[in-house]
Amino acid sequence: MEAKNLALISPEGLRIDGRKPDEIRDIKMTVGVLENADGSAYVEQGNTKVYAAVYGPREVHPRHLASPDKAVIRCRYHMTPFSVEERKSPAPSRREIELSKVIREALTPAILLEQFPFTVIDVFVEIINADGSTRCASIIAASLALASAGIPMRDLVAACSVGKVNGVLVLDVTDTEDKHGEVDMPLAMMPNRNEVTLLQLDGVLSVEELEKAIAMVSKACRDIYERQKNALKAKYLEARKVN
Amino acid sequence: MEAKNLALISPEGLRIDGRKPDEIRDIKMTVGVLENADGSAYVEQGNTKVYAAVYGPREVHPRHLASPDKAVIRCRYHMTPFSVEERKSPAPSRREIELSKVIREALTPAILLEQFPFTVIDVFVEIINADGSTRCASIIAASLALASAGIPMRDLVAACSVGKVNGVLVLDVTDTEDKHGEVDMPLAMMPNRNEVTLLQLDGVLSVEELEKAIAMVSKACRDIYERQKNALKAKYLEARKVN
Amino acid sequence: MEAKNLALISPEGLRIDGRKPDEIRDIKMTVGVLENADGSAYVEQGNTKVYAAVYGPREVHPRHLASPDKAVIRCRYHMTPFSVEERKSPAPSRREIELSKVIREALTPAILLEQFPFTVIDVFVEIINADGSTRCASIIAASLALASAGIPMRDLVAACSVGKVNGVLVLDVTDTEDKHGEVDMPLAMMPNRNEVTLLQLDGVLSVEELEKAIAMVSKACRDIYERQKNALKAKYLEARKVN
Amino acid sequence: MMSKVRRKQIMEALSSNKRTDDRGLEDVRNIEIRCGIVPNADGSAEVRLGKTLTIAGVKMNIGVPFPDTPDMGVLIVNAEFLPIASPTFEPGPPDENAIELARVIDRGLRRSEMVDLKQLCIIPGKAVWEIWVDIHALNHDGNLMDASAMASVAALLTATLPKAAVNDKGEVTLDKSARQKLPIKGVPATITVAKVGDKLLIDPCLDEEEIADAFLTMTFIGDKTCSIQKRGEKALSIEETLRCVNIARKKVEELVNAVKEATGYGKN
Amino acid sequence: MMSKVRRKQIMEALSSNKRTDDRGLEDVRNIEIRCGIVPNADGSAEVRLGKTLTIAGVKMNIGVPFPDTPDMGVLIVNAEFLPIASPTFEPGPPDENAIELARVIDRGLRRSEMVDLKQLCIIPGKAVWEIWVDIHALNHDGNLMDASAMASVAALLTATLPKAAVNDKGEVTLDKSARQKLPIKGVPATITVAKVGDKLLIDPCLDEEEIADAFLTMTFIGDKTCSIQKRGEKALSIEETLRCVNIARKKVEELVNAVKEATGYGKN
Amino acid sequence: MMSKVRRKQIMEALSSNKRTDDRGLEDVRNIEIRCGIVPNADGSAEVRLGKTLTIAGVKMNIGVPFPDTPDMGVLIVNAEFLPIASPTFEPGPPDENAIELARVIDRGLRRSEMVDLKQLCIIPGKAVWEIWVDIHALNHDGNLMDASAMASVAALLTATLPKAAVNDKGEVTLDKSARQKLPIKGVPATITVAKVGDKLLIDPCLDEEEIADAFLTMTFIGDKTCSIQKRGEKALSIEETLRCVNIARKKVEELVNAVKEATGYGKN
Repeated sequence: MEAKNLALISPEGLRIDGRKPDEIRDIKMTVGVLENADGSAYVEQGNTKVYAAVYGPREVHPRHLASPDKAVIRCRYHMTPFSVEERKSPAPSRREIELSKVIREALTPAILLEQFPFTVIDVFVEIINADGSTRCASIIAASLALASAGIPMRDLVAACSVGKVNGVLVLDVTDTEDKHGEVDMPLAMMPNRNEVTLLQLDGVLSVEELEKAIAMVSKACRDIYERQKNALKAKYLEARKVN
Repeated sequence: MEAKNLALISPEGLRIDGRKPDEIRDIKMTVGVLENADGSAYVEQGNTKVYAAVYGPREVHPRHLASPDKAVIRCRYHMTPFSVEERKSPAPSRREIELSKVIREALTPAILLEQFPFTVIDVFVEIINADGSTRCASIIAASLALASAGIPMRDLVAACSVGKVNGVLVLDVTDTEDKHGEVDMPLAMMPNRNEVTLLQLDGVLSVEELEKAIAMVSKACRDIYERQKNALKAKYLEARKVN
Repeated sequence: MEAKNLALISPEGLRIDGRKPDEIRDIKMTVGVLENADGSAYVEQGNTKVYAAVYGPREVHPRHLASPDKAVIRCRYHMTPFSVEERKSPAPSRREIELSKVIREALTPAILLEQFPFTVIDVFVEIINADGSTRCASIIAASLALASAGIPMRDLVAACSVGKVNGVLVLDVTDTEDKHGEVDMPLAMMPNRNEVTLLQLDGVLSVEELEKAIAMVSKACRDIYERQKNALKAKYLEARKVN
Repeated sequence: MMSKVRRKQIMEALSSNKRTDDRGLEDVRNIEIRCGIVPNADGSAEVRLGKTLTIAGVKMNIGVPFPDTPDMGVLIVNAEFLPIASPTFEPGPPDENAIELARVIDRGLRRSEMVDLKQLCIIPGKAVWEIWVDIHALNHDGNLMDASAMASVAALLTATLPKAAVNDKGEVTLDKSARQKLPIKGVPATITVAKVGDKLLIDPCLDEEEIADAFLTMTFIGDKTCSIQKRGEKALSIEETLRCVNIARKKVEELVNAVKEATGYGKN
Repeated sequence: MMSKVRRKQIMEALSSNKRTDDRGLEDVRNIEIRCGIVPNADGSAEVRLGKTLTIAGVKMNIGVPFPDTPDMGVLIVNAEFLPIASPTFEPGPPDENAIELARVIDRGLRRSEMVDLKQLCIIPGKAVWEIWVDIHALNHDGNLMDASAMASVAALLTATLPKAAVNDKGEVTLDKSARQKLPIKGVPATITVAKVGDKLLIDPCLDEEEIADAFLTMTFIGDKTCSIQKRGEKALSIEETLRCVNIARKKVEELVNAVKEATGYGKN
Repeated sequence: MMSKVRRKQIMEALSSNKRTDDRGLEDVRNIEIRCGIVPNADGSAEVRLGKTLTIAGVKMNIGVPFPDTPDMGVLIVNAEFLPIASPTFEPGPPDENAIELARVIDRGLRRSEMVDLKQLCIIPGKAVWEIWVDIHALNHDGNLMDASAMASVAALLTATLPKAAVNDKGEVTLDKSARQKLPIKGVPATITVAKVGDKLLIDPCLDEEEIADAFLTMTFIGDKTCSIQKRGEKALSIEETLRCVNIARKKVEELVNAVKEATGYGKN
């Protein structure tokens, strides 16, 4: 919680892992990794590693949870006990329950729910290793899983975090930067529509810094968006090769 | 649990808070304080402060809990974590589960349940501050909430506790008197019918003392009963003024 | 967990309680001890004491658990808090959940489930005192309870454990032998069909020892089987006397 | 659910002050108490009251006293209504009925001062004996309350605990070879009176319980009440309430003697 | 569920920048704050925001610090959406909405550094003050978030704690006669802006919440944001997001003053 | 639910001792083991067995030994069958299948004495290493048992722990720069044989599991069995049981070698 006066930015203006402030970590995106799911993806962003799977649209149990107007989305963000520094209990924590909610709300605006009344779409996210920005990686992966499940979408949802460390705004915050920095602010958006679907600020920013941070992270989202499209294209081409 | 030989009765025969043995604390009763509920009341008896709300008669979920003959009553007595000396967990304790049951059974005989088959009447009681006799204050408040919800009743239910401290029978026991005294005995009744709907004894009494205590506390219930009727009348007059 | 080099076999080749290696403890079996159940039995094997009750075939709640082809079997193996050395919580432990499953699977092959579609058969086992081989005593008792409930069966299920202590194979393992010995291996079977319905090995055995142990324990099961039949016969005669 | 025929039988019998099993209104069913049946428990008793069967086990361990009673042992009562005992009982944590039963029995044991908790203090504020009384219903044919109270009392009367001492380092040591009985100050009795129609009766069987209006459960120590609990969905007049107390009072000696007989308490 | 008529009323009012209760888009409902209403709490406040009623209570005890902040007190926020407050609330552990509310308020309190947690350290790494803020909704007519945040802030501003000291043996002792206020560094304000149709409005009532597309909840300390949470099933354009921030910013002073007024904070 | 056509295909293939994916009865599906994929874990391995995917992570911390084994480290195995892995898995605490799997793997690891728990004692009776093995299913296409056992063994073989020492004050200190491997005494293998119709086969895929009568899961250390679990709703004859043991025994070396290969165990 406390800024520990750790040097998170070197005299050369570089971060602990050598990145420039506006540089995101390497991302690896693989679509279609879990055969039982209707859609799935694996995302590795630095040491943050996430599986996402989509089941549905499918029947709802119990029935009274269904809606006659549209599909219901359920989302479960879950961390494996070994994904964090101290083993965590596998039972959902308050943090996981909150993140499940905001991730669901980050995805919902992108999905054409009206096309699937009386059904449920389940989104499961499993954090295999956590090194900061896990909710953003989860949204990236879940968005790919939804698209690969063939669920019609207004746009893909891209996500990235922006932080403030040693007074400098930085993209794609790591665990160390989160713990010892001043600010962590994840944002998700539909880049093609310029619409924000998730925004959380945890730390102090002036309104001017906030505007700058939003501009910076939305640019990063556009970059990630292109990579998401490429990952889907790669899967599509591979599928064509196989068939 | 132990009588600590604390002087709970002064040489003048008065109690720690200056009351005479057969004197109850000031009571403030306000009806209709929570707008969402079908009926509600706030009761302040000394430092014991209680909200009660009634929702219903309304549909039961799940359906198999309904009865074809009569309304089902559910009751939830709950203490806020900050209402007691040591913060308590908000999850229902065994004590709260028992009190929910005996309060429900204290109210049930007064309600004309047969008039509302297939429905449920929910009674929620929230203890904001606990200074003894909370179950009695809860019954007073819940009874007002039921009446103000327009639920037909055989009679109002009044309630009061009687204790024994330093060998003396006293009315309307405080937390200190409960902890350091010898006996706590709450009683609820329908004064107009002279019928007991709750009686719990916690402490040693001879049969003769028991008879005396019942006589004493049922007199106090009649007094509280008048105040309950006045509180309802006040609400009714106020409602007429507004409309 | 550790073999403590305790002398579990005397120089004369006898066990701590004086039994020979291939000797089982005294067993007392009583059928029809709990009047509410459709079938019940009490089994006392040394200091291991077990009640079993069967309710059913009866309606399933919730309905979707029912099967159109056959009865569903549910089983609950439960230990009273005072049945073991250190008081255990009454909530089901992981061990009790596993044993409930394997006991259910030990009984299922013996029951003609197809005769009771859409129903459930509930088997409840309560350990009153645990001194080793509780799952075997549970199966013996549950099997008697099923038969006395009039549920058609392919065969009774008999059960016994075999262990290895100080290098010697022994039948009907006690708590002390389980804790300080090398191996505990419970086995259940339908003796008349020569079929195994439960087998668990906990400890190291060569394949040759394993074969020997299975031969030894299946012989013991046949012995127990005869006693089960006698206990049922005794109940039947008693019932005839009464009516 | 009970049939109308059965209900009518019960009411007809009651109208001539009889029960369907030929008991009078103030007769208890046959009582069988078996003590010491659980070798792993520090005390145990199984009580059969007619067809009602319940078991109580006592386990003791060294614990920490409550902050407001640093010089007293701790007594905890827990009850489980297992699905083995009745087609209407469900698995899961104790419901309101099981919790109420445990708490009523707890208050009876505590307020009767049956066990002298002061003698169970080992190091004031630090170490005391913790007594767990666990009640398990095995067959429910009515009046689990009185049967379970009796089983608890019998289990406590026959319970033994190791001798505890404090060594040089201030640690508690146990001498398991020198087991002794609990310090007992008296034997309480718990009696439930049921109101069925306009009759008051004791030791109701399950069918009587189902059609009863209300119950008054009372614990007596000697000729004094130390715990009362009114239960049930209907009211009792004040006069009926006092009548319940007097009916129960007359049965105390009989029940206390039954427990003394079975446990051998007071014999030497 | 809201009727179509009601929905139409709301939308029509909004089309002329009005609310159905005659408020403007950027008007807060009537605020009533009552402090100190819970004698057993170390601090308490009840906030009425229109018909929304919520209560916050503060309890403090000596606890152990988190390993990564050994020299800081601990702050824990918990919220319960009780069935007393709304026909749609269910009994049981907090659901995702109650958990989100507690965590958003927690971040606002923590990041605003309202309470100087460093001053709540008693023995570094061993003993610190643990502050529990419990929020209970009593009547839900919309915007529980801002009402609960205000109640939490007011309860903390009026809370007092005993003087703690460390004796010779290194034990913590409390002087309950010498109660003092919490060390406060500033007063934050939490403001939610709702998007309904194409309008942005503050302090939504329940009916407005039900038809809103999205919400932006912001906590400010002075003129800086220290916590933001976008909520709701629809999106906000980037331009709308920034507009929300600017709408909220203008209300900070008003809300901070209301709390200062009610608590007397800063008066002496 | 499986279609009748699919069931028929499987049974027809089996009748000529083949599987629908062309495997023989005693052939294991393709095995892929990736170790060290979880930087935050002390050891980790992902195992792909055909389309079945499961991951095991090892975390270690200083804990207190069990009273009856004061000089031994503690090993705890937990398994979660996540809804991500199968349309039939539900969220919530582990069900009987997940619990059984964890306990069977636990017994196999413990009884094989794979990890020398005696070397994990730091201060007898006070401080020992506690090893948590967490298993998470990611895609369930049958035989989660063998895949998870293999992942657990591979994770333990590649796990490292900091050097623990005891300082002057009797406190445990950790040197995180000097990580070392766990003390390993041998490599066990877990093999499940399924009975489908009258055939015995190994490494069943999901469709085969669904129509199987029974399973025998065995763990071997060298040529000895150290754990057996019969599973499934039907019986096995004694002769079949012994045949299962002999089938499994023949596969031990192949599976042990696959794990050694992937982990580099025994290379130096």
